[in-house]
Amino acid sequence: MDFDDTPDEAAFRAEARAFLDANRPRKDRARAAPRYGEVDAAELARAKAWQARKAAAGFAGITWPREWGGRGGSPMQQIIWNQEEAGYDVPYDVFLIGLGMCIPTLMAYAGRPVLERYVRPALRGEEIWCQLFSEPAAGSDVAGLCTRAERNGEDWVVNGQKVWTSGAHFCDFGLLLARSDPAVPKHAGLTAFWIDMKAPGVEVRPIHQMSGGSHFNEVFFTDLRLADRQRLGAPGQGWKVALTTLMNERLAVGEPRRPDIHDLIALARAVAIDGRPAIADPAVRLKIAEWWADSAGLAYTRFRTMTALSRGQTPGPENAIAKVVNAARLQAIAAYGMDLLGQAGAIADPALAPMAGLFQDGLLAAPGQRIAGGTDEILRNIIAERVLGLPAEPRVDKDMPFNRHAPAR
Amino acid sequence: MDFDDTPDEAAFRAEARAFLDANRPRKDRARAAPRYGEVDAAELARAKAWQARKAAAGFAGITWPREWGGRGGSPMQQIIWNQEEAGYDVPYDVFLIGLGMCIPTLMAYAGRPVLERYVRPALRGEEIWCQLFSEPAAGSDVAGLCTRAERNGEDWVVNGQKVWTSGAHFCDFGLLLARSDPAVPKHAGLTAFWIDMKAPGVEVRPIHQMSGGSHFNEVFFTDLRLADRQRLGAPGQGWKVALTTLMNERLAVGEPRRPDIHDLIALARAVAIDGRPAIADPAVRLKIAEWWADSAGLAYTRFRTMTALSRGQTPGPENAIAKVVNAARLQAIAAYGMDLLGQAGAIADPALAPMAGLFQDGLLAAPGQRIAGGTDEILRNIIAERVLGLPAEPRVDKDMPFNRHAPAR
Amino acid sequence: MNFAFSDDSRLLRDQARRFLAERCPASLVRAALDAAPPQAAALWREMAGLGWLGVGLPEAHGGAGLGAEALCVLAEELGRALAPVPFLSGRCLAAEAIAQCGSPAQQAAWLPRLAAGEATAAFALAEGAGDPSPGAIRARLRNGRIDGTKLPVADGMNADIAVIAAQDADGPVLALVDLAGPGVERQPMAMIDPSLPHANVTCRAAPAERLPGAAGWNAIAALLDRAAVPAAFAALGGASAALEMAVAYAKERHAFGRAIGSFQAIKHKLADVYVAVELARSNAWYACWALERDAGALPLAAATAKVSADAAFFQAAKENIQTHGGIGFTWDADPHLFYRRAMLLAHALGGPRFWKERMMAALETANAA
Amino acid sequence: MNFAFSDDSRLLRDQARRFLAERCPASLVRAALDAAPPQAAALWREMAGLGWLGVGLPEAHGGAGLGAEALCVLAEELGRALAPVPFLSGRCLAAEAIAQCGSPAQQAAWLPRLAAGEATAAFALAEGAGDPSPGAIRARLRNGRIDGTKLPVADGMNADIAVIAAQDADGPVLALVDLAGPGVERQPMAMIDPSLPHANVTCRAAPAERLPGAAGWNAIAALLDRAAVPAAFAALGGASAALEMAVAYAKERHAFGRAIGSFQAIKHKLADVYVAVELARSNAWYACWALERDAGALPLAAATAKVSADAAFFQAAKENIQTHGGIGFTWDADPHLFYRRAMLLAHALGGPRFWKERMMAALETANAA
Repeated sequence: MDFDDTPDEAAFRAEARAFLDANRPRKDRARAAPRYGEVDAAELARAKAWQARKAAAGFAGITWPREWGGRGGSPMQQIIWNQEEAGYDVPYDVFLIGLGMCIPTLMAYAGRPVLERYVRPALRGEEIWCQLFSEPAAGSDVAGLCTRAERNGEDWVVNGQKVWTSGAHFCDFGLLLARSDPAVPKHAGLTAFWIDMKAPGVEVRPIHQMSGGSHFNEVFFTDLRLADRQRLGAPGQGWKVALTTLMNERLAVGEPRRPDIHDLIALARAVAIDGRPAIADPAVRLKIAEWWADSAGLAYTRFRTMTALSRGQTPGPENAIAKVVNAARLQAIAAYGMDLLGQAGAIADPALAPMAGLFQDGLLAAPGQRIAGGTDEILRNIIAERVLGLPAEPRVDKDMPFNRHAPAR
Repeated sequence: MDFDDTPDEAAFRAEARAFLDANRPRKDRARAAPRYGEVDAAELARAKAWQARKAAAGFAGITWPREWGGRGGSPMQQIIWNQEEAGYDVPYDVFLIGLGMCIPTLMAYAGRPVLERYVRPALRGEEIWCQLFSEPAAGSDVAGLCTRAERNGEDWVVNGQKVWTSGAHFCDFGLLLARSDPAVPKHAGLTAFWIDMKAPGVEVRPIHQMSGGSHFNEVFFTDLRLADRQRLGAPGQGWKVALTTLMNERLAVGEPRRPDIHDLIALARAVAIDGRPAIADPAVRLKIAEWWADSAGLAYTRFRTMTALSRGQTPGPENAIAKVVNAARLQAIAAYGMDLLGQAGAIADPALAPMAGLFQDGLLAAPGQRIAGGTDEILRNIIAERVLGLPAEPRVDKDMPFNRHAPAR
Repeated sequence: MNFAFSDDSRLLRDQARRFLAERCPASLVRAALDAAPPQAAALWREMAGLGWLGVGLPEAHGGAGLGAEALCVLAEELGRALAPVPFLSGRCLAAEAIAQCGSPAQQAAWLPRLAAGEATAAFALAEGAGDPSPGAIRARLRNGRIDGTKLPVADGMNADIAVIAAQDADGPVLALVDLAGPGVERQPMAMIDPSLPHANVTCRAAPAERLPGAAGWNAIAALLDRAAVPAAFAALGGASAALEMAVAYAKERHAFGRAIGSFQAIKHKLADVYVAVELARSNAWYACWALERDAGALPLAAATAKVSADAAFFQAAKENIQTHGGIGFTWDADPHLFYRRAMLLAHALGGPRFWKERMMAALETANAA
Repeated sequence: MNFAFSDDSRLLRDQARRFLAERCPASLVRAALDAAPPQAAALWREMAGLGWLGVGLPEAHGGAGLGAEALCVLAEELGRALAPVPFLSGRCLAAEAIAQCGSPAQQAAWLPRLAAGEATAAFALAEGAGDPSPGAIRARLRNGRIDGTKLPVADGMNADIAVIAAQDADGPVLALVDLAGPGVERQPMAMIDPSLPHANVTCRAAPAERLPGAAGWNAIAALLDRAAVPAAFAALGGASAALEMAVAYAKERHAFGRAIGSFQAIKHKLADVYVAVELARSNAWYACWALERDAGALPLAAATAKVSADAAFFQAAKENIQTHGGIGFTWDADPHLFYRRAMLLAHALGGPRFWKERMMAALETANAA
């Protein structure tokens, strides 16, 4: 075991840090908290500018081939970049889904002309991509989706509705999964496409979240025409394409959302219980210790993943672990932070609540974290079935033609 | 709401207390803990003597009809008796299953000659009854049992094996559920009987539990012959009979097993942390407070049940609540008590461990509490389906003839 | 022994539930998130008309002549409906303080008007972060005038008067302040549940009149104990409603070809919520009895009920959202209304740590162990 | 960066696992519940023959020239097999104490014999209820003689010598005592896991020889930190094995016409155990690195690893029994062996509260927050 950089890694880290120092201020935890909310026009512009600058300097798509504008670097370089960038005040990453999930899927299934046209602008932050899988009646059960894609001569015509589309309101293109054959079992009747989000027949309506922002959207398709060249994979192979996309989701291992254990420690130092800092109270210490053990465990699990990645191994279920632990802990830490504030715990006013309302914001965001990108329940299924090898549940719906299912409600 | 006795209730309580004072010493929590273990011959003799004395004084079968030796009293009188008896040092109740479950089932399904012969001796503690339902391959799934009962002329012949039979080694009679027709769906092919545990063809083998004792048994049947008059209910109606028995199980609401919250408080007063009683430590206080809230909630839930019973209502799912909360809390409290003992937590020697090893005994008994009489998982199913009305899981086995099932392992 | 609500109380519950189903639908609560809607004020007046605001107050002063059971039944039903009205602060804290500690003149001046809904009163104890304690009161009462800042104050923007905790020469006291009078400045403030508006109230030499019966911390603590009981019922009502909503959705919503309520992950989660709610219910009932009959048992019973109900409400509210999945996380769906209210209630009279410590102190005092 | 065990360590793991699968089956552990079986002593000798007892000790004194990784790998595999041998007490506490704090003469006298399995040593810190602290040591060292009672002492009946914590004029110290010598009385005592026998050791003016490097509480605490790392690996090994046993049973056992592992109640329970075990594994790995390379990081890393692994082991062990249902609760099935060992390990170096507090103290010192 060795936590030190190799000379090559150290050189790359120094290069990354020099670039970051020259371009961004350091992050300041004590300053106003990142609010869980919408990305406004100004933030979007900042995000695009930052992505363009990273791409120009060779820090976007670090592991991508040079042919597509990447650096052709190693997974360890990507990890080092992520570690370094996390220390700086950078705009909200609106490219995560596009660059982490959509473009890799395109690379696996689209023809060369499509890649020539779309990969570089995406990497430079000029065009943003979203993922259009979930539907009102197909959340956890993605393969239960109803949006129809019907052949019409050489083209396809799409009608239906998607939901929970992150960033659809500022996206240019999207990856669509639709039902092309309702007469076969549910997983067999799907086809994947890429679409232009600005095309006629696409309507985006932001969803107002309980946490205040509108990061997610409903997307409606009314006679949206797609050329057959927008198809990804063969007709009926859409589920396979979707699995490629979802597997790439695992690579995008994120930091835990705030308030995290460090924020709780900061709060416990700042507020008093019986005239002493809360962190001196044995009950508070016990809580912090237990969360610290989990937080440290997750951080070191990420190191295990990085090491595996750097050896060219495919990432395992670590992201399922991280998400299931982080989301529940976020909710618990946020609630406990409010508890430490006593009678003022329910104050959400950022001017009055400690740390600009970070704990109250986190409490309102936590339920979404437990749902979006795989619910707690689905993630436990994934761990149990794909990691531990426990048998799947008997499925009443799996082999039945989709159009003979009871209507999903 | 009124926690005071009515004049009638007060009179009965005084009568009960006078009888108890005259016959038993008060319970002393500080004395050696009840060990989870076997009932030896001396304890069995004490239990029988105490039951005989109660029966003679009219305090056994308080709600049973006078015709069968009961008092013909009210449910509230039974409750008052239970409250009062709990304050005294009485022998282990070996009659709970027989009088609480088996005899009531007999009363519902057996003919008068059977009742004339068996009810009074059971009530006087002269004969003890057990329940023979579970099998090695049919634990939570009781209806999956394999023990065969085959017609042989006027008689039945039983072959097979039961398991987890509480007290079978000291029981005289038992309630048996067996498969009489394997060619029909599992719930439809069962028949119930009462049997003589001393008959040829019945062999009882105690099971050595992880907690040390041998309260449970395996019972083997080899060509056990039963007269048709030992049948309860019609052939194939055994599941219905079993449900009667299991419903009566709910009436037998027990006290939480020890160590309970009171024991934990006693321990926290007795041991020191940093030179002060542990109960002064805020972390300890927080733990105790949370368990206290649950313990009090269960105690008052029992009052709600008692009130419902006293109004002639059938008891609801309260016992499922009590068992699911008590078993998990027993495990948690036992482990936490050991934590308070620090480096001495793992000492199980009753001469050296505080409170005669109550916490260590409880820790070893707790896993059984979470399993016996319905696992945590089965109880949550019962609450979800029977109380909340959530739909059952799809069952692959329910309508298939039993002899076409995959062999249970 | 009889551990159940009286027939009268059950009738009152049925009446309240019908009334609130009509007058306080979720749409009204949702509207109140943005700004106090006129229907909320109308609801309050109608509640006064039904005598609800006078429940438990002396009949001589406009009270309705009903006791703790009625108060708790109403609190539970208002909690179940998430009614955007200041019942807890106005009735259970402020009016209760005047009823318990006010002079006959103060009672005669205010209780009839409060019971009739002609005036409302706020209760101002908190001064920002920290749990209730004598030392946490820094506002000062000198020569009939109060100086200090109180926040959060429920209903502080709207109320006519406030019962304010302050230190005088002898220690903590309660005093009446005219909120529209001189020396009072109020600012609205955002709470996690905006449907019950709160204010930041600053007094600068604001004229104040002591409640003579409220001398010392124990009198204030006793008021908190009394208020904790209806507060627990409010949380219990919210928890029950959130559980019912989750169960209904789990029966109706299908995934993977089955109602999601047939999956053990959902089934057992909701069974756990049910267990928590029923334990909280039993604790709340006992506290109601203690409030009505046994002052000695009240501190422990009230704290136990409050801790139990707040925890059950939070659990029910968060698992209701989880059961709903994505839709449960939207502004336009109802589950977040319960989640917000659960957190508001859990901090309204001091946070969870405060009530657990109060429970332990009472447990040791009662020698109940 | 490279956060993985070396190839050498992986080879050692494979070798150890094969060896223990053969020489330390569950039947041996079960036999050890009643009385130390001869096979356990044979196992210990074979371990010595393989050089395992000298891992991490100086080569000059019979050590095997391997470092912390090897020590941790062995601890994990021995933990996985529930080996009824005193590796933690003998190697990781007593021999470690002599190696870290002994004089050259003491090291030369004892380490080669301990490494060769020719002698065993116990470590006697605890004196009944309470967690490790300077004040909890009441045994006294005066004029080269110890008075006091130590319990529980792992391997105390069998060991030849003991490293005993006592107070001398300057504070806590460690001293070597010949357990077969004068003034020592030992009594076997029942532990929750009888497969690792413990004793109650009373010294009455027993001749003792100070370890010169162990002066003051900090030296003792540093030993506990060092031992906590292999202790965490032992718990991790047990947790992994208990989880694997539960998963295997859940695949095989059928109820209601399905493998019980297809029910979400079982599936999600075991997923939660898996998560706990993997977090514990990561914390243990980091502590192994700190033990090998970074003494400054050790206190926080060791405490974190210990807390995490003990909690994971208890969770895995109890849910393994639960997954097995009735059979899991019998003496003759193996699940209770893990449950007992989990509780023994969780208290062996101080209980969970002690290590959580030690974690917090290190966290504050490290200013890691």
